[in-house]
Amino acid sequence: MKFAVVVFPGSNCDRDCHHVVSHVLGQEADYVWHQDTDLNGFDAVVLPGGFSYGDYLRAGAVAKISPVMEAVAKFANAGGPVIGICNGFQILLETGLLPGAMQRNNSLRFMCKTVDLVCRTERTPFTGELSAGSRLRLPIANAEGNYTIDDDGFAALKDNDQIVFQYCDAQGEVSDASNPNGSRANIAGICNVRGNVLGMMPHPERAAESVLGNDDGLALFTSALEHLNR
Amino acid sequence: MNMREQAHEHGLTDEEYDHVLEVLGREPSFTEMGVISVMWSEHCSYKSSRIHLKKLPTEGPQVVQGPGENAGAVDIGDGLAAVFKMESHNHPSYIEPYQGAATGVGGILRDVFTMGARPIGNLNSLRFGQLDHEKTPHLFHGVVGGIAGYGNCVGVPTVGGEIYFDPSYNGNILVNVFTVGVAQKDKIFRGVAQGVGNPVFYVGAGTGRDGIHGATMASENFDEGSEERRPTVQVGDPFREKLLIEACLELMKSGAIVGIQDMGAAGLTSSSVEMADRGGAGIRINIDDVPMREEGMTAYEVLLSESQERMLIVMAEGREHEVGKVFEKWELEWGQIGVVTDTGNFEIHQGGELKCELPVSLLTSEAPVYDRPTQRPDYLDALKPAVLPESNDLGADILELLASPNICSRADVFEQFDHMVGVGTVVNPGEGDAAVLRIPGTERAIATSVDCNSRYCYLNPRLGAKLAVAETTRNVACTGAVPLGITDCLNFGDPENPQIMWQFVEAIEGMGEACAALDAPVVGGNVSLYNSSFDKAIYPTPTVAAVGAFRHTISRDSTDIGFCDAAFKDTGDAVIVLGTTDATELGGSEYLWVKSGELGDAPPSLDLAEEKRLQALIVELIADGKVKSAHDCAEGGLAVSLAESAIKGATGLTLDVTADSPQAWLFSESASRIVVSCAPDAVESVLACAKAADIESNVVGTVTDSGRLTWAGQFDITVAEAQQAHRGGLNSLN
Amino acid sequence: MKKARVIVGNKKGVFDPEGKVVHSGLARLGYDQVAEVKVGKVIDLQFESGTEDEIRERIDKMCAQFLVNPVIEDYTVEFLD
Amino acid sequence: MKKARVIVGNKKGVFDPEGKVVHSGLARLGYDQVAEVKVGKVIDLQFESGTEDEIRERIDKMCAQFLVNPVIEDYTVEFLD
Ligand SMILES: Nc1ncnc2c1ncn2[C@@H]1O[C@H](COP(=O)(O)OP(=O)(O)O)[C@@H](O)[C@H]1O
Ligand SMILES: [Mg+2]
Repeated sequence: MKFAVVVFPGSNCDRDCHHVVSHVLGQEADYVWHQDTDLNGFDAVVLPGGFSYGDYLRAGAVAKISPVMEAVAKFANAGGPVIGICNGFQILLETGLLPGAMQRNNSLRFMCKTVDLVCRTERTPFTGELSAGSRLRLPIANAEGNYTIDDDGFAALKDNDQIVFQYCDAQGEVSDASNPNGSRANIAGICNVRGNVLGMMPHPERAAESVLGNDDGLALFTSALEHLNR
Repeated sequence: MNMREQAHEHGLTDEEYDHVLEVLGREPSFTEMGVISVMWSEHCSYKSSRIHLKKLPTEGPQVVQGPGENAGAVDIGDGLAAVFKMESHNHPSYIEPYQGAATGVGGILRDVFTMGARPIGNLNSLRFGQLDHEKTPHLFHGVVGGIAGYGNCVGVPTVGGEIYFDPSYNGNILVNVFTVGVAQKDKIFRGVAQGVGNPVFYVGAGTGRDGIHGATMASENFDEGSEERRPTVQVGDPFREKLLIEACLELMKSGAIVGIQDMGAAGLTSSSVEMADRGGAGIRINIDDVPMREEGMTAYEVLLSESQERMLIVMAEGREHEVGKVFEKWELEWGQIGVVTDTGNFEIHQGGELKCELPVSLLTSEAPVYDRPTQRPDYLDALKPAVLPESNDLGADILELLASPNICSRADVFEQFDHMVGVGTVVNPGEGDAAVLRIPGTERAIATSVDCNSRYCYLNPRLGAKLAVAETTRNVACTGAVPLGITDCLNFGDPENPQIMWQFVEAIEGMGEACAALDAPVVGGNVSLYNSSFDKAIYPTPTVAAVGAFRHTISRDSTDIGFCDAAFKDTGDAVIVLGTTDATELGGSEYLWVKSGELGDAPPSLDLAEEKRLQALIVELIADGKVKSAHDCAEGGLAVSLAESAIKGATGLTLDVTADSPQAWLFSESASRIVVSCAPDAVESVLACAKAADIESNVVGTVTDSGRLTWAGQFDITVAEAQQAHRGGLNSLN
Repeated sequence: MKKARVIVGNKKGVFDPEGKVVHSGLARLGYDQVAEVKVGKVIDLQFESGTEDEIRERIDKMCAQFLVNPVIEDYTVEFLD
Repeated sequence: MKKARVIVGNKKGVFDPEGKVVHSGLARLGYDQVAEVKVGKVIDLQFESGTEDEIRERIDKMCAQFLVNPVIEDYTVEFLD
């Protein structure tokens, strides 16, 4: 299977995602430059984290006007699996491929640490191997991870089974105390209605090898592979 | 103002100006004066330190690049080199902590990637005034924010560091930043201008009037006194730096680069002069071709500007077009601004006029060198020996130490740093004595740490500097890596004060001795002098950063993982102290300071041969999978080291040991000690290895699941309260 | 040359974390007469040509496309001289 | 209730990387009539009491202490109604 790793000028998790897909998952991965307009031949698209344009104006705002995003939208609308991680999630929100918006963490600080998550749905291409209700630990690293959506939008997320990950505590409790940044309903990741586009703030690629002390994130990549092979 | 007065305004002494006249045979122009003054500044010329820096050992079979280039490099195996350097940004960070620290990070990254190495880790070493000083919160948050803002955006993980709070830094904070990168050992780039006729390129961000030498303010060209022309603080743009890293690494692959160097202090001037000097060449630059972002800049301003995110590149003739191709792609500015010549001169044109023509040698080898007078400081005679403070509750003392600002958890800080980007961080900040970074796509891993206890250096600069080298390399060894080399940042007061100069010389000599004994050559460094205000100098602070490499592949897939962190692991494991505890060694200790506000009269002693054996021992024990954790014993002594390993492992600990004075045993800061834990059936073997290495070793206790730290008859506290104390030590800054 | 100023702020009802932190920072410094704080962005644009009406129209487009996130932000435009 | 607006921007000559990125973003979208972009912050403060003069004085203090970094930024104050 062939994964596209989209590279914006300031992306900095592009190489990490490429490494996991090629060296850990053993699949083909190619970088796609933000000026490119063609995603033909790819089976899945990764929008990696980083500071695509220095997070100036708003995280993801400048990336959204990159030529490649039209191709990503086309790919997504055709049902192709797309995962946006961290800044990639922010870009998906900016482009409207996913609903809602990101604000600064309520601490106003950048926050890098490993957090507990609960998976709410296995229907996305990236969560097939995780059952709803299963828990995992993944690192977050962002300054704007405070997910915001209005009441109607939130109701729609729930009705359409679009909430994929929520922050929880070590006991699996989703509460204010286990909310690291002020996100509405502890949301850490959501998908589109169809389920093929996933955006999440935690970094599965940073937790995909045992040598790093955590390989909980590998399940997202193996799920995608499983999904594509089906 | 006549030229001699100009020279004074620019900080030159009469003798220095006379020397200029003599070599030049004429008066310099105003632009030339600016160039000479920055190149002859302490920062660029190392005039007070140069003769002493020569005493440091810089060679060894592992050294790929020693001092003299933008960064040093050591061989880490498999054809790879670790390229690293440390630099200070003390003064700018005091004026504007966020931007000062941010641009410090930017500068040190450029020093490393200019060598062709992709940066894989940053460290920082920070010194602030006392916690309750009115300026401390602002400076602290600004500096931490600036390091985070820059490092996180460029995508280089900040994997470790150290922070001390002490009144000696109330008026002069220290911000030392370090970067390590990895390159193919046979593909290292150097800052050299060679090949007459080769074109010189400027790449990166445009030049503005940032950070131009303060001397310009008083100079006559600026008598209009217009607000707009005032030099301004440098503002970093980490996004542009990230583009610059990628663009430079991409252009390097072309094979068309002859030499490359970043524009750091004294910007375009020092980069082009240093490159010409290394190449034994001259260089001609046309200011009109320099990309600029402000209007009407004079040659003087352009030459002295310290705008950030800029590099100078000498290309092979005929390959010019490759620069534009790469730098357009990365949306950076670039321009062909000059050419390498055979005149030996630094030649600057603007608007068809020759603005500056100075022999490169005048700016480099002819720069002044001073053997400044030294005198043993008076304060040393007034020091009083340490007296063990009164205590009736050792448990409370341990909690107090764990919460002390110099010991407590730095999680509030390193959680603001992206320490995981790059999927290389194996041992994260707060987990071990040094950061462990594996290099993705290879079988290699390195460990790196930075350290300096400046209280020790104040009490005895020579021994203090030795202890700094010993501790930093020991930290690296405690992860299982073999220390290969160090870089330093020598932060001292005013070198024109003989007592300060004495500290400086003593520290360098001590550092050199330790590096030689521990086989950790100095491959680069930085000197920051004049860290004093109102006649009060900082403690002598020779910060040391070490890099080591693992001889074997590390993994977590077997019991033989090949590396270590500091956390206790399993109930029933034995806790062993390697090394000798001298209960009288309380001088300079955190315990003495916290309990009595005293310093004592001497730091702990150090036997370098023993230290060397200890480091070899721990590396062997870890490589053979005999120990499960290793934590060196530093500030706070065994009490803190043992408690931290229990906190990190979320285990309990029961001590069972006899000591003449339990209090002194707990809090002495004797050097060359490591706390390890191992499975019960490995104890014999660990003790035997220690014996063979001629290192004292003692089983002192057992890892438990009781959630308590106990020593019968001495103390009994819970790990939860210990952890709370440790975690909350910096709360008052929030 | 015309200079326009775009003031971007959070929509009514959208929580403003930065405003909240600034507000409590001010309170901590003793400024307790402040009832509310909102923090937003100001984008100053210098135009080479165009009448105010043309420019305003252009700015509306820029905001819709790029400068403003309509999910949480709104904006106002004014001209400076 | 009085509402004051503080506009904070980088001092003249201080580099504004954000303005630069926004500028090139606009150019990429085809808005090539824009000569310059500067991005700053706007802080809207609602005061419970005080005359404009008193408030202005208070704001100057707040800015010096907290809201503005005097080394690289400057600010202006206006009143809204
Ligand atoms: N400024 C900093 N930036 C990042 N990490 C830091 C910083 N200061 C301390 N740390 C990390 O916090 C942990 C504790 O630091 P320290 O108490 O100095 O360790 P040690 O006593 O083992 O030398 C280490 O992992 C260190 O790397
Ligand atoms: Mg330390």
